[in-house]
Amino acid sequence: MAEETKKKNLDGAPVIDFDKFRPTRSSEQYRKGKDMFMSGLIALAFVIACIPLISVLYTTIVNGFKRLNLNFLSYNMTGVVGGNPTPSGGYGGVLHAIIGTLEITGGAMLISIPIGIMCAVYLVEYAHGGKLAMTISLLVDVMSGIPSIVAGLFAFSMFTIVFGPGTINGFEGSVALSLLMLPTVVKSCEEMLKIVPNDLREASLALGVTKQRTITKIVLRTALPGIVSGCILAIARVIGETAPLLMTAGYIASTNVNLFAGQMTTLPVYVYQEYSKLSANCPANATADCVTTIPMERAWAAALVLIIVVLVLNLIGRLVAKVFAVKTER
Amino acid sequence: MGQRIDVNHENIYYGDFLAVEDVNINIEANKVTAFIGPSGCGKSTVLRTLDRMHELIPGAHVEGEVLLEGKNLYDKDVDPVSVRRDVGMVFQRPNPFPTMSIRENVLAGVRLNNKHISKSDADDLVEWALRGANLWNEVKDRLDNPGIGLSGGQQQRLCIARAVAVHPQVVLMDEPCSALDPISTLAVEDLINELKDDYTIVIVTHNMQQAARIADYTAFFNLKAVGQPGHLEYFADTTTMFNNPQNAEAERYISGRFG
Amino acid sequence: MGQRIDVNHENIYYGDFLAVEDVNINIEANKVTAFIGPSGCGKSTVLRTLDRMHELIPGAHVEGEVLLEGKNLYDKDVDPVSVRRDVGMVFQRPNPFPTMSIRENVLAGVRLNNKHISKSDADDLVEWALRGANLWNEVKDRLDNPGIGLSGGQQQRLCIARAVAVHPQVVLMDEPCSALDPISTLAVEDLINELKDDYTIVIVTHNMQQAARIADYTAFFNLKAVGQPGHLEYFADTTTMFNNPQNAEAERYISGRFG
Amino acid sequence: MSSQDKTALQPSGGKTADKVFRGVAYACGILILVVLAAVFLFLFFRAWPLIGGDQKANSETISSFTGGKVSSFWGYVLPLLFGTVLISILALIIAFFVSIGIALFISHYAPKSVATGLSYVIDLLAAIPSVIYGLWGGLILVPAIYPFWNWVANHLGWFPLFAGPAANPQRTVATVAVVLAVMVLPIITSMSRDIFLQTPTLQQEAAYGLGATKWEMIKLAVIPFGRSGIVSASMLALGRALGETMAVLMILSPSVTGYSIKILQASQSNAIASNIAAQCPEANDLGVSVLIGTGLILFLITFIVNFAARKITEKAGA
Amino acid sequence: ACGDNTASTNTNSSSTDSSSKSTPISGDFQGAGATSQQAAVEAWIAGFQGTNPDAKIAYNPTGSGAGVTTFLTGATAWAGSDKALSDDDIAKSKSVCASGQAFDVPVYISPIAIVFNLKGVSDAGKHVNLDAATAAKIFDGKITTWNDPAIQDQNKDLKLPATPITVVHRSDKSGTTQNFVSYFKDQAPDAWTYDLSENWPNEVGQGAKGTSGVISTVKQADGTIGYADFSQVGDLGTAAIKVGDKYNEISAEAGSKVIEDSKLDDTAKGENRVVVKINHATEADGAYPIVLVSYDIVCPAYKDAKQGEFAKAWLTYVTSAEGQKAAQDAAGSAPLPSSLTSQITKSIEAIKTK
Ligand SMILES: Nc1ncnc2c1ncn2[C@@H]1O[C@H](COP(=O)(O)OP(=O)(O)OP(=O)(O)O)[C@@H](O)[C@H]1O
Ligand SMILES: Nc1ncnc2c1ncn2[C@@H]1O[C@H](COP(=O)(O)OP(=O)(O)OP(=O)(O)O)[C@@H](O)[C@H]1O
Ligand SMILES: [Mg+2]
Ligand SMILES: [Mg+2]
Ligand SMILES: O=P([O-])([O-])[O-]
Repeated sequence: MAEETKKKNLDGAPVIDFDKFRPTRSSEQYRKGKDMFMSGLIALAFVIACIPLISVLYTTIVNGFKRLNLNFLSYNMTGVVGGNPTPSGGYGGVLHAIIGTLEITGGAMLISIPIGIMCAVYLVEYAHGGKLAMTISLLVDVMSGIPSIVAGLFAFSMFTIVFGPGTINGFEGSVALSLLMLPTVVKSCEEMLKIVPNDLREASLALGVTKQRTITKIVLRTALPGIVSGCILAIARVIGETAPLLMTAGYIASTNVNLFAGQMTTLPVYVYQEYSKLSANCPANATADCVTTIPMERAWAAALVLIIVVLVLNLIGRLVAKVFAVKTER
Repeated sequence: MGQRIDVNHENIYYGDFLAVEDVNINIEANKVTAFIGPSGCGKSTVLRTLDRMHELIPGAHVEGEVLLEGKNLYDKDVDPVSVRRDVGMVFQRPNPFPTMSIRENVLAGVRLNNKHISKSDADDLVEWALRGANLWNEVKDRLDNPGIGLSGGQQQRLCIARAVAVHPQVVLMDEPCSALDPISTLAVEDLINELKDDYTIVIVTHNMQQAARIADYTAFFNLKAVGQPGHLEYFADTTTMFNNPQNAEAERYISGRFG
Repeated sequence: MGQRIDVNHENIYYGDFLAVEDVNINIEANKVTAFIGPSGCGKSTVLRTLDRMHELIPGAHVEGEVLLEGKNLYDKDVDPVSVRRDVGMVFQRPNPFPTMSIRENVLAGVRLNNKHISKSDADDLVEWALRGANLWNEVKDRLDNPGIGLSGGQQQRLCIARAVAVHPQVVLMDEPCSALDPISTLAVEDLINELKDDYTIVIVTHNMQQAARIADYTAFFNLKAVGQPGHLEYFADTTTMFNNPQNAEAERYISGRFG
Repeated sequence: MSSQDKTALQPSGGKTADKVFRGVAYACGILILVVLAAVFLFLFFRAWPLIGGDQKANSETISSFTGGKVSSFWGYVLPLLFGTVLISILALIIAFFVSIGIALFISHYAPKSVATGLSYVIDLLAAIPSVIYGLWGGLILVPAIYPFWNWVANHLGWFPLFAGPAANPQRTVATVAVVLAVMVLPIITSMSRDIFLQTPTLQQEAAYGLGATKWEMIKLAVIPFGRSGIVSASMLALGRALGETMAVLMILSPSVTGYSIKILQASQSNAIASNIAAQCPEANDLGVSVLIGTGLILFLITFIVNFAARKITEKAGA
Repeated sequence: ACGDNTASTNTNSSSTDSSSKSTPISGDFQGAGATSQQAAVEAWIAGFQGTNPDAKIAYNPTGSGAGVTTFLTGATAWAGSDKALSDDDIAKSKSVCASGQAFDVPVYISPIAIVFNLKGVSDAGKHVNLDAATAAKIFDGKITTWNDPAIQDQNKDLKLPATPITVVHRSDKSGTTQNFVSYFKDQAPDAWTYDLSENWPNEVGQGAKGTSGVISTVKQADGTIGYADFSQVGDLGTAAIKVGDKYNEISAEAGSKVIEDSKLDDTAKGENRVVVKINHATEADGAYPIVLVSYDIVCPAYKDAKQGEFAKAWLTYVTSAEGQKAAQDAAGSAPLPSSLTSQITKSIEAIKTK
């Protein structure tokens, strides 16, 4: 019977001269060469990218380290005049800007992460590529292209209309930032949810679990590490925004802890303002403690603080991701 | 007690493509019914309509009736969630939840349905289900390890344990043993034999010896030609099907002279 | 002509975990050798070391020798790429390239070496390989459709076609039929029979009937206990293995009295 | 452990939760539309005086922005648009290949322990604020890169893009594109890395099993799998480059009007976002309308770019 | 609040202060506007809070235009602006002020330096002499090398290299630019034909954002020339400008002199306004004619009387000798000349505090 089937299978099948397809020495050489060449290119890409990246970090650390001390972190900019030291012996600091950055970014997170995740859930779990969903995900793409400055103008006008002209406060900044964060959150959550194998949804639904519980306890749970890292990237994307915050959250030298009233300084705005000052004046009769280059030094130190804040947030995010994902890791 | 399923004039579509045509079948309560047939003839497709799992595929839809103990699963007022709670399913490819330990995987059906279950009850249930799936001895010392750390065969047995832990009325199995070795296969077959006291079992299998061993009834699906819809060619009790089939195609298929 | 493989004192580790211990086996050229044994005993693991596929798993490493026609695959100057060209592989789960058409899937391996292959040569090769995998008639009208559009069984046959299209010296198959129906299985078995004229075949199977039907030699792997390394328990020509095994464990396993 | 008594198809609990959850998800989807509509309407409303207002006042305002060279809105915005797109495309071209290279390096070349560290560094770099890139670009890169661009201008000057003489200091489109490339690089890298890491092992093994080299495996399995992810990452990156304000503002020496592809010369092009930032603080009400009008154009252009990209992805996916 | 840099001697100094004749001001007060004033305002806030420790004052340096716009919404107590109010703004202010219309008084005068970076000259600490026409031609791209006869003739004692000139100008809309080019417009109308604008009018050389951008760009290459607020010059070279037949070097006092020699702008209509028409043609001894005058804009009466009280006290302090001294120390600005004092005082007196 085997003979029979064999004939049947290959009945009419062409006869192949496999020698024709045998690798030649040169083709092998070529492939090997190409493989090595591409490996080289890929490693080179990495090296090339490292140059600016290291330079940015190096510059910031070297320049920022000079003024980064406890005094810088525990004072704001009230009473700082010219290049003169303050009564506390420092030259002003970023306490107010750190508080502002954390509060404003936190506000943006609270707005955009839940909405973003639920929007991604809608797109992946409920919409099944319907027309509305296509429109929404297209618009999410479009939204990711909104220039930050336009987001700032949007929030600014919304608040002036609702709360009266000239309204500037931290929450307004949060709204502007959440507009920028939202598409990033939706996109990355969408990607992460799509990657969750369908097998798992089927397995859960087949156990008679409702869709909501399947999504929250299986799908989102499985995608969680990815979602967390996506949200971290989204935060990273907005925590350094300057332009929209200049017009929505404003700039103030003193500490304001109320997100909903009064201007609030954030670290990037602080960096920009200090950079804009460039140098401070020291009158002819000033003491030796007067430092003309202090604004740039503060700018670099604040930039370093900003990077460190980002680093700490990243670490927290990763830690969270790890704790939740601990079982898949092993 | 298991429940019976009656399928009447069922057509199944993937979008516009009619995948399976006019299926009529009566699946007896507390019996094992096997689906056999060549690849692509629609066995999995029909099976999935028995607990409305096909609805997860966009565009897939059904015409006709599927009656579970006389109640049409496709009636407007029927919630697919409750259908799936009553009709459990085991898949072709093992799919344990990667975020869960072995123990949690077994308990998933109970836990995810928000049922609170005491630790001792949970322990009993886990042991019962894993023993039934012939996995207990291999994993009892590492119940808290992740389920995906197991080998393919072990994973599939874990999935079977997970499905039976919910105590469904009917259990659908889509080639549950295709990734298992003979030992595990035997254990699963024993389990099926044991389960049918309480449940109705429908199993898709490529292994005709398996069908012959465990099934009370066998349904033979066929395909006129590629691209044509599949259909139920012949349905009979297993003895008749394998010893004295009253259908020429079925006989050819079973004796291996097909194609 | 196929080539012989000799495995000497092979230990296989996943990181620190010794998965398989001290394997010694001589795989004859132009013969079919089957690996059988309970789940988790390391059949797949050993198989993958025969074309260095295990190296893809971080931490997996091998001690000992694997000689392909006398040349150690693990010698420093051996390129795993050329090993894998000479030793083809078919996997447990079908894995066609999802972005490629059926035709391109079959040609994928050949294209690596022959950038410019004439259309007629390509057509011939595609037909030859697909016929060999008993898939030609089902797909000949839609060769340009994506490979993942096929049913599971069809996909696996496509993968077999893809592997043989490269015309390797040795073909390793890890439960290639576990997702196939009997008809396709038979066709693949015939293909294996035919291929052994030209190639050496090593096949992992759970189906002992299959091993008995197609293998010239059978290797029985076993596991002392869970968590212990697997090992080669008994190696014999197939007739001896199934009719008159000189090993108590093998006998128990084959007669189904195992576990 | 015997079966519980159950009647068929008991209504299940959690139906309300199911409905509420679905409703919330649906509402959040719709919210995207609402927010975008709000942004669009606001921009349009604020830019309205350009269309419905006193045309003479409009041209006076635009003249005041351009030193009298241009007085029509289109004459003002089109060169800005050209500059914006030029800068962003250059940045994307520079970043794209490098990013894919790094992503592959992390996902498939570097040993696992190294890769974890590297991805962390990349994630961190995505977080470096544009104002810091502005500082770095303006103060460190501009002088440092001059010899290189000067060399390019001297040796490749026949190519119109690199027409010399290279400006010194190099506050040019070329330098800005490099900085923007550095800024968007982590975005493309980290997204494509995530996708590359998700490539099914089965696909990779299939390629290796056919005797593919590592690079061939990547071409056969990794790149096709990651393609849509790469495109969407690039779109995100392009979006960021198009809208980037501070770095351009702090580095580029902009032109007032005119189209130019001489990327090594100063005062040749300007970008919409940074122009808004530069002009807004001193602008009067009508001036703000003009600037918002340019913002609206930027908004529309990102719409078109993303739309086209989506169509490309769809085609590739089919 | 937390982190404030309050001096420990704060209360003592306020009680001994002679100027605290009225009750101290308390409350939250906001201002916004010109970036040029920022350093001075910081000093003024510190000084003002010395006598009014319960006043919380914030100044947002958003830019003159935005500052005025915000002021006209009523959200700020005062605006800082590098240019006087327009008739339009005056009209709009009627709805914001409780009565009357807004007015502007000069508070900050700062000379604008022509800065340059030239090997062998600026790094040797030497000045370059320029007259208005030559400077205008340089900034208009008509003179392109440093050793151009037009420059060399005025600098007989310097050996100027053939280095090409790179002009560096502001790329953003700026009061500094407008004040700078208005000097060319007045003194070299043939060489500088552009309309007066806050935007740089030509495409010569390179633009940079903000004074800081200009300074750092000038520092980055040899042969650059730009203009910037005097306080930001640092160690760059500056040009001495021809006044009469002498070349006067830049200094705060020299800047003050030109204002002293200027008249009020009689085209600025409106009560209480003190707008200076800078006399660029001044021949006053030692005067440096390129200056920026920056104003504070306030209402004569506020809807919230507290704001009025504050505005009055604020301007009084800012324009006082003490306030001007603080600005001079902190920002290197020029003091308001005494010729303006009585005008300013009269206007401030007009602010109603009830
Ligand atoms: N998701 C789907 N979309 C479209 N067509 C499908 C889908 N799933 C299956 N089909 C088609 O429906 C038919 C029946 O497929 P089905 O998977 O039910 O066959 P099967 O008998 O289970 O095959 P196998 O034994 O290979 O699992 C086939 O022609 C198949 O191509
Ligand atoms: N990637 C891996 N990492 C760590 N351990 C592994 C890995 N793959 C397999 N193992 C372990 O190695 C042992 C042998 O596994 P292998 O998959 O080779 O068994 P098998 O005989 O092929 O089983 P099956 O019949 O279920 O496919 C098992 O204990 C398994 O848990
Ligand atoms: Mg199936
Ligand atoms: Mg295996
Ligand atoms: O103070 P300005 O920024 O307008 O020059």
